[in-house]
Amino acid sequence: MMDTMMEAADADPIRLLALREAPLSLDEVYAAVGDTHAGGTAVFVGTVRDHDGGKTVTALDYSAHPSAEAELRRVAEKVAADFPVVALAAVHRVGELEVSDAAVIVAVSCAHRGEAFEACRRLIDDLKHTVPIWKHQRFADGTEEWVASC
Amino acid sequence: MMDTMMEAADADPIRLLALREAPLSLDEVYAAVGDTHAGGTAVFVGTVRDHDGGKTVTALDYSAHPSAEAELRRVAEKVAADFPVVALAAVHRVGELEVSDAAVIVAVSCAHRGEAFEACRRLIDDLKHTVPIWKHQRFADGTEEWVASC
Amino acid sequence: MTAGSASAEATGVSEGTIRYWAAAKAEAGTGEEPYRAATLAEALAAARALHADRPRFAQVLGLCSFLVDGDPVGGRDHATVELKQGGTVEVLPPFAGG
Amino acid sequence: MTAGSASAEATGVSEGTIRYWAAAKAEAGTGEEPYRAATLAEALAAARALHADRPRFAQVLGLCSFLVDGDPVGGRDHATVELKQGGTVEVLPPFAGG
Repeated sequence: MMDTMMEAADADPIRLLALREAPLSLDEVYAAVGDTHAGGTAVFVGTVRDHDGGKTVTALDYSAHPSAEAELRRVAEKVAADFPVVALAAVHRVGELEVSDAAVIVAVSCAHRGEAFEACRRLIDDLKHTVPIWKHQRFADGTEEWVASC
Repeated sequence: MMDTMMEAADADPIRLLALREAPLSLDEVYAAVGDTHAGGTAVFVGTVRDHDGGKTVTALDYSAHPSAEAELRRVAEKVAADFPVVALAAVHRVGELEVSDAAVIVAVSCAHRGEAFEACRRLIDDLKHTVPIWKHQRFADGTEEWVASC
Repeated sequence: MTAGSASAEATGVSEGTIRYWAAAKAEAGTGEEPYRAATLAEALAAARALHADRPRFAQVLGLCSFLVDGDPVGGRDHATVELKQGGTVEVLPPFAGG
Repeated sequence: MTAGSASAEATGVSEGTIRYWAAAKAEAGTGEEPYRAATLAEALAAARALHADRPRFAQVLGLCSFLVDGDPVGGRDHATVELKQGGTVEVLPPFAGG
């Protein structure tokens, strides 16, 4: 599956975009947006919850359309254009995940915390809205479900 | 100086509050708010910027009033009361810091990302507003300044 | 040559591949199947007929967005979206990243 | 015993300690100094007089919040905040955590 990692040159605020089968690392994403000009870094980690709609989740997998990475870059570029972003990173996990695993980590560094929070919120919201990734859940009662497709 | 760490029992959403002289660890704070019920964790890291008001910052130190920890707990309890917080943590560094060091890390886990972002934003805003901590900066040109006191 | 197929060529009917993703693939019971249609609307109508025995197929299809030869169809009227010979129609259920 | 000090006792003048923090300590040139006053207003007026030679002391003092015996003074009129014998007045410049 896709395990490419696009690390941009320093001048480019987009420091790391990736879709990965391997477990995600908060340290890696945070380090990617480190910058002496930044005063604040907002990070969001989306994790696998142990229940959904009252049912116990036992396993979960994410799959992505081939255009997912290009869409992720488009989302990142729009955020970098719309906010005073010093540095930005977004990584999404694909494949099989367990409860509490990180499914997505996004991080934005700015001079001030207000901008960092707003840009980070926009990044995760737009990612969820426009990047073609699908989530399939299996429940303890043996049933399963494609999230948002039922 | 203060290096106490108050880790509350599991039922209490406040998992970690501390003022510390030692460098802060993002992993520690993130681990402290891990919870299988949470679907999203918002984190904010305040870092030492290399410039302020156009002057190059060379060193920086934070000092705290003895009531700082009690105030931090009050702030945390209010956030835990006002938002559907699953888990919360806040650690602030005191003593000498270098550029890019983390001065504060706050993290909030909730079932959904919107709540996590809002609670995390409130936590850092209220911390900055009501916890008696002071910041002293030294500049490359030899001058120095108590932030917000001039 | 039946009148239908002759006139079909004249009116731009083309053949290509429908690719189903995620929930659409699960409900169709296949990742790919051919299309023989002039427009996206025709191709989808044929697919619904083909999978009429699968109760949730049409329901999931109704939630999907589409790419034709890689381009998002968006809000365009499916009857006005012409398909090319050897082209692809991709069927994308609602996204659920993060 | 001068008339001043005698009447001072009668009107509740007490002695205690002013503690300066951060920028206030820097501008006062000391972390602590005694107060002899009945109210917070009097204690601060005396401190300003004492440090009249330090140009920024009064300016920083104007930005500070105060604790009297550990309790925040908040918006109360300083002239109505009575000081106790052996009490403490703490002078806290604006906070700048994070």
